[in-house]
Amino acid sequence: MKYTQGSYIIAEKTAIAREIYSFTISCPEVAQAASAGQFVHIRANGFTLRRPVSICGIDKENGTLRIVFEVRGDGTAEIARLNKGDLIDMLAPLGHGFTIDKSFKKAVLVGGGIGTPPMLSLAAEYGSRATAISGFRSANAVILQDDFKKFGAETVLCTDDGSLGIHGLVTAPLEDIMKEGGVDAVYACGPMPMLKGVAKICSENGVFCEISLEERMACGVGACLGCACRTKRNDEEYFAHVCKDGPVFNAEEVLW
Amino acid sequence: MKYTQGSYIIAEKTAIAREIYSFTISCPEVAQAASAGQFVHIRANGFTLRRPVSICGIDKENGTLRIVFEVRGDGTAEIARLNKGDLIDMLAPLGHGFTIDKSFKKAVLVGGGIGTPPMLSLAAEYGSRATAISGFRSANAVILQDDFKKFGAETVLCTDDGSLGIHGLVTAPLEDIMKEGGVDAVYACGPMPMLKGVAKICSENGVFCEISLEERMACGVGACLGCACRTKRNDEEYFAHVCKDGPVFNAEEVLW
Amino acid sequence: MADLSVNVCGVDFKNPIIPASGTFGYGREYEEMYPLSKLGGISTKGTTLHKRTGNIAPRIAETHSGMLNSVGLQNPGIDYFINTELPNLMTKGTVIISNFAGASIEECAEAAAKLDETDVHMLELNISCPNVKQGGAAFGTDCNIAAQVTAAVRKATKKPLIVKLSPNVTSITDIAKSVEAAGADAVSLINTLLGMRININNRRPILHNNVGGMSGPAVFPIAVRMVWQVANAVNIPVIGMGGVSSGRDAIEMMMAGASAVQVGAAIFTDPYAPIKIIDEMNEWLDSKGISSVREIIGTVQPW
Amino acid sequence: MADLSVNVCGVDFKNPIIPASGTFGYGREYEEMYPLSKLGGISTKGTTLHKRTGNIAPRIAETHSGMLNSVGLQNPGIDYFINTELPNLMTKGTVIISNFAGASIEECAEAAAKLDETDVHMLELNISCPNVKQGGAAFGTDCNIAAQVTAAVRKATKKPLIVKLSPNVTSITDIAKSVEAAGADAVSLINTLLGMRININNRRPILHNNVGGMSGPAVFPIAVRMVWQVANAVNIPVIGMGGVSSGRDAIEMMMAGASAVQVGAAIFTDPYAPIKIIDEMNEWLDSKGISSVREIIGTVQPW
Ligand SMILES: Cc1cc2nc3c(=O)[nH]c(=O)nc-3n(C[C@H](O)[C@H](O)[C@H](O)COP(=O)(O)OP(=O)(O)OC[C@H]3O[C@@H](n4cnc5c(N)ncnc54)[C@H](O)[C@@H]3O)c2cc1C
Ligand SMILES: Cc1cc2nc3c(=O)[nH]c(=O)nc-3n(C[C@H](O)[C@H](O)[C@H](O)COP(=O)(O)OP(=O)(O)OC[C@H]3O[C@@H](n4cnc5c(N)ncnc54)[C@H](O)[C@@H]3O)c2cc1C
Ligand SMILES: Cc1cc2nc3c(=O)[nH]c(=O)nc-3n(C[C@H](O)[C@H](O)[C@H](O)COP(=O)(O)O)c2cc1C
Ligand SMILES: Cc1cc2nc3c(=O)[nH]c(=O)nc-3n(C[C@H](O)[C@H](O)[C@H](O)COP(=O)(O)O)c2cc1C
Ligand code: FES
Ligand code: FES
Repeated sequence: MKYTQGSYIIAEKTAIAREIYSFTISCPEVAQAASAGQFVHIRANGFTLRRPVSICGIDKENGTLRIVFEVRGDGTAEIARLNKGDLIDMLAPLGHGFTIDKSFKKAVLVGGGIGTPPMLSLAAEYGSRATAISGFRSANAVILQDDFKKFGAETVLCTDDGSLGIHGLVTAPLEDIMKEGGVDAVYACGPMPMLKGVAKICSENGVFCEISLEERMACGVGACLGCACRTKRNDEEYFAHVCKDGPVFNAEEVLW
Repeated sequence: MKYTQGSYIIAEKTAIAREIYSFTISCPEVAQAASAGQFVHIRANGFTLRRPVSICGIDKENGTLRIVFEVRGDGTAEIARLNKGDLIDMLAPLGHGFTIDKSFKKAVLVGGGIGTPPMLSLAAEYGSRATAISGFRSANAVILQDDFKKFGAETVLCTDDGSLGIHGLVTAPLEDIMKEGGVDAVYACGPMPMLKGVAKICSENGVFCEISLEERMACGVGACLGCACRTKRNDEEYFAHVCKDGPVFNAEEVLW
Repeated sequence: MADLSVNVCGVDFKNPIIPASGTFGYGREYEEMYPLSKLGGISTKGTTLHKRTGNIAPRIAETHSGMLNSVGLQNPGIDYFINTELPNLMTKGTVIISNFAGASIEECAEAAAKLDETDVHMLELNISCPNVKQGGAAFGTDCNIAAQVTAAVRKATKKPLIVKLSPNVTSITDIAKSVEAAGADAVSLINTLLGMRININNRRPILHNNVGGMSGPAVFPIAVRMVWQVANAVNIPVIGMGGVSSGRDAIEMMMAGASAVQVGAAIFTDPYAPIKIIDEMNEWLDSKGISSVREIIGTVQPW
Repeated sequence: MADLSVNVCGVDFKNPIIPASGTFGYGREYEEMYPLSKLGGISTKGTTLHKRTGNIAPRIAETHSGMLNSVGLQNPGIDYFINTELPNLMTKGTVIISNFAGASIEECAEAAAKLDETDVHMLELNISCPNVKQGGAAFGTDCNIAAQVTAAVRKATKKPLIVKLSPNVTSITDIAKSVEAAGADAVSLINTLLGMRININNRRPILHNNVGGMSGPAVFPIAVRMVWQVANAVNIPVIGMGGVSSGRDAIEMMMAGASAVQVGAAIFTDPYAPIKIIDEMNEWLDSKGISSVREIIGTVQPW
């Protein structure tokens, strides 16, 4: 099985910040097939299009996936209405995840806002070799810091308004870590300006960098060509598709 | 207040037959204004049009209305998903109810299938002066017979397949009662062929007859002119509207 | 509290929300629920020179996020409207737009002439109702005929004249330009889209008229597109409608180019829809610090 | 188990359900979930003579009970399709319909000539795209141009030729009759309806192309109406589509006059939609004791 569609039981639901929910979903088959950086495509009752949400945690032993999402509009509000014990309709696991190299000694995971959850699935892989830099608007939007620590990752917290952690953008601590050297890979997910900034720092430092992109999707599997994103391959412009060729791309490939 | 729209608590929900539900709704204002033969217009979540359902019982003291409805399609299925304690969105009470004359000594209430519920609200008015003739497809579709008895009404039960009560249509016992004489009024609700038959018997016997009609509705209040029904008034053809001029019409007015 | 007032063809509306013709009758039924003075205006049920009984029922069908109707312009005739309904409506403290139609150019002009002698604020010529067999559809789907009927009506009245367009055309901008050239003071759009549903159990169309006009949230994207195209093609105000069911929808319609917004089918889902939409628009404008709704009209920036 | 097989233009389909062009790619992505042999046929993603990169993103927007797309016919070009995708598809045990388009009559004819040399079962000419040579107006909105492109393509191929019609026209029956006269073996309809959505927060159209094609359950009543009108206007088979999302919808479309049914947007809501629709049709026919789906085609009885 590569991916499948089914209805799965929500084993756990928690509100981890204002309008941000964490679901643990019991889906052994899907958990077995999933890898960090992939996403699930969730049907919201009453809506034509599914909602893509990154995988935040994979527990192959217990057969569960974890997702963390924010209520942004009507579709995510509808999904947030689901409760523990309810069935959630998912098409999953989808897309092309992160390149994980067990030989990497130092991986930096950069998450911005609701781009932080997929970074946690990488912390599960890299443990204490990971440094998670997370940026949020404000103290009350901060999520997942304890979860990173549980995996042994070092955490660096930034807020736009300085209400918690470093006052400012994630790029500042990233540059500091780069200066220290020894970074094998940087992974990032978050708003476009942040990704662009991270990519630039990595390229200047010659460090391997993968980023997870967002685009509006219909099919989620590569059939409709809806989620186009401009990339270059072999120096030629290529309209890649976020759902199938991504959501994870090598930062060098992306045409900003 | 003539009618209003609001969300009201469902105080009681019971399944009284296969796919037939009874809701008791706590809506003091509406119950106060309601009269037998009127209907409520219910919003089904996710649908553009409301669903009209007759008032089956009015308890002005406790401030409740009772409705009984069958799941016929997607809208009624959605309404049936509501549970005790949930809010139900109603525009009510609507339409023009039955003419109730306390001086009537003998009233016959003829209900066919899911047309039976509005007859119960008349049994509440006429008590032991009422005879309720009810017809159903089969024994397992029979509803409300005990409720009629509670109000002191005599009950005559018919089934199409003879699986309970009289084998045959409601018109046979109605003719028998007519022969006995002394009937002041006949009220009926049910499928068109039944209503036509009842109206014919009443006209032949010169007995006052009111029937409750159904038509597809949009507004429910008389504004959209959607629920037209051909009637005659002062010997002229007149397109009346079931939601405002009805649902109750004098049988003589209706152009079949 | 943002300023919601708009001005269309010199007529002041306290807010841009107007129940659409045919969905609000003459206001009597909704006045039981709220004062009509809360509304920007009311577009009355379409009237015709002569009384019409309309189509045989069923006239209503439900569709995904929408509905079909085939009322067929049932109305008591223009004299009844002018003598019995209009005087009452004129006391309600809201702009009254008289929607009317006709089976011929002469009928339309004659109706307009009668309305011209009343106090009604604006006229809305419906050249698009798909239900009328005698030419109702034809007026709105041919540029020349649309222009002819507009010109004839223009001659018959000095009141602000809105021409209401049909979406069932290849190029709604061509029709809009034709009626503008023929003297329309404004255009309103969209009327309903022609649709059909079949009861598969008895193999009969659900509507006795076989086909009917579709409206409701389902048609909203088509309406926004047409309002945007027309607003960019003509120099007269555009009144937008079609599937508006929230304050955000109304804002979107105005950004597309509408100076005011009519609300139809949403009233059937929620009779308070026009009032809620007004409140939601106000809240949204306040939350963005926009002081007047007029500032958003036509402000969408195409890519 | 009712007989679901149908025959369109001499081609046998084991059942009438066909994923619609552009919503199913070349089948590869859905083959991960179910064997393509379960499907009546597949209409492949529209191909053009030359490779096209398509429009800039965003290309997708959601609407009430529907969606907009502005993919812009992204495709790797007809040679890639013929050499790389088609041979694989031809082994799947289902009818393959090659959907194609062009920016000029010559391009369409040339593409058809290339497809004529393959094993593909049927050709579906999409005339909804703009004709760059003749002023950019879509082929599908003018009877003469629609007839011209159909005639040119007809000359280039002996394979069964389906012409796919646009709903964005005043009279779809006129277009259907024109392409029938010009040699089409069948028509399919409807393509998407032009719509627009605006992000009110940044005042930008959601789609980078500003406007896009609407599809999904919202458009179903319009599609049923058009299929019914066209089926009554032409003597060639009609393939119906537009908003079909259940077995009952497919039955309704066939009663309106469709000999087969394509399913598009519903696949995005539920990737198993085509399979479920086939099952539901079968169950419904069985429950009514109808032995063959062919018995219901065009059986709606107008009032
Ligand atoms: C690969 C991928 C992974 C994602 N992972 C997460 C995650 O882990 N947690 C999380 O909270 N969010 C995530 N998102 C964003 C999430 O998909 C959107 O917030 C969500 O689709 C918004 O839906 P809505 O109905 O609330 O908003 P609406 O604005 O009402 O949605 C309307 C339409 O636009 C689409 N849309 C709106 N915003 C986005 C967006 N940012 N990206 C893609 N489509 C959008 C919706 O899917 C829908 O089709 C991810 C997006 C992608 C593409
Ligand atoms: C005045 C009145 C009183 C009624 N009282 C009752 C009652 O007490 N109990 C009860 O079970 N049913 C009653 N009905 C019938 C009930 O309204 C329909 O069964 C219901 O609307 C079907 O909705 P649906 O979504 O299940 O069916 P669908 O077929 O999916 O509905 C599609 C559309 O058709 C309309 N529609 C379908 N059938 C009818 C019908 N028979 N009458 C009017 N509209 C219809 C729906 O309202 C909706 O707009 C009454 C109808 C009217 C007009
Ligand atoms: C039941 C009904 C009756 C209508 N009658 C008229 C009419 O008489 N004249 C007219 O110009 N439009 C009429 N319309 C069209 C509406 O005014 C409006 O253009 C259309 O419904 C689209 O708006 P909506 O989607 O908000 O309903 C009618 C619509 C409905 C639903
Ligand atoms: C994402 C997408 C891409 C499409 N691409 C094509 C295409 O390449 N060629 C074509 O003829 N139709 C194309 N269509 C139109 C569909 O084939 C179909 O006509 C339309 O979507 C209506 O059906 P539906 O409502 O079931 O989706 C596309 C539709 C969608 C949603
Ligand atoms: S969403 Fe369909 S190709 Fe990506
Ligand atoms: S439903 Fe609108 S007039 Fe009766």
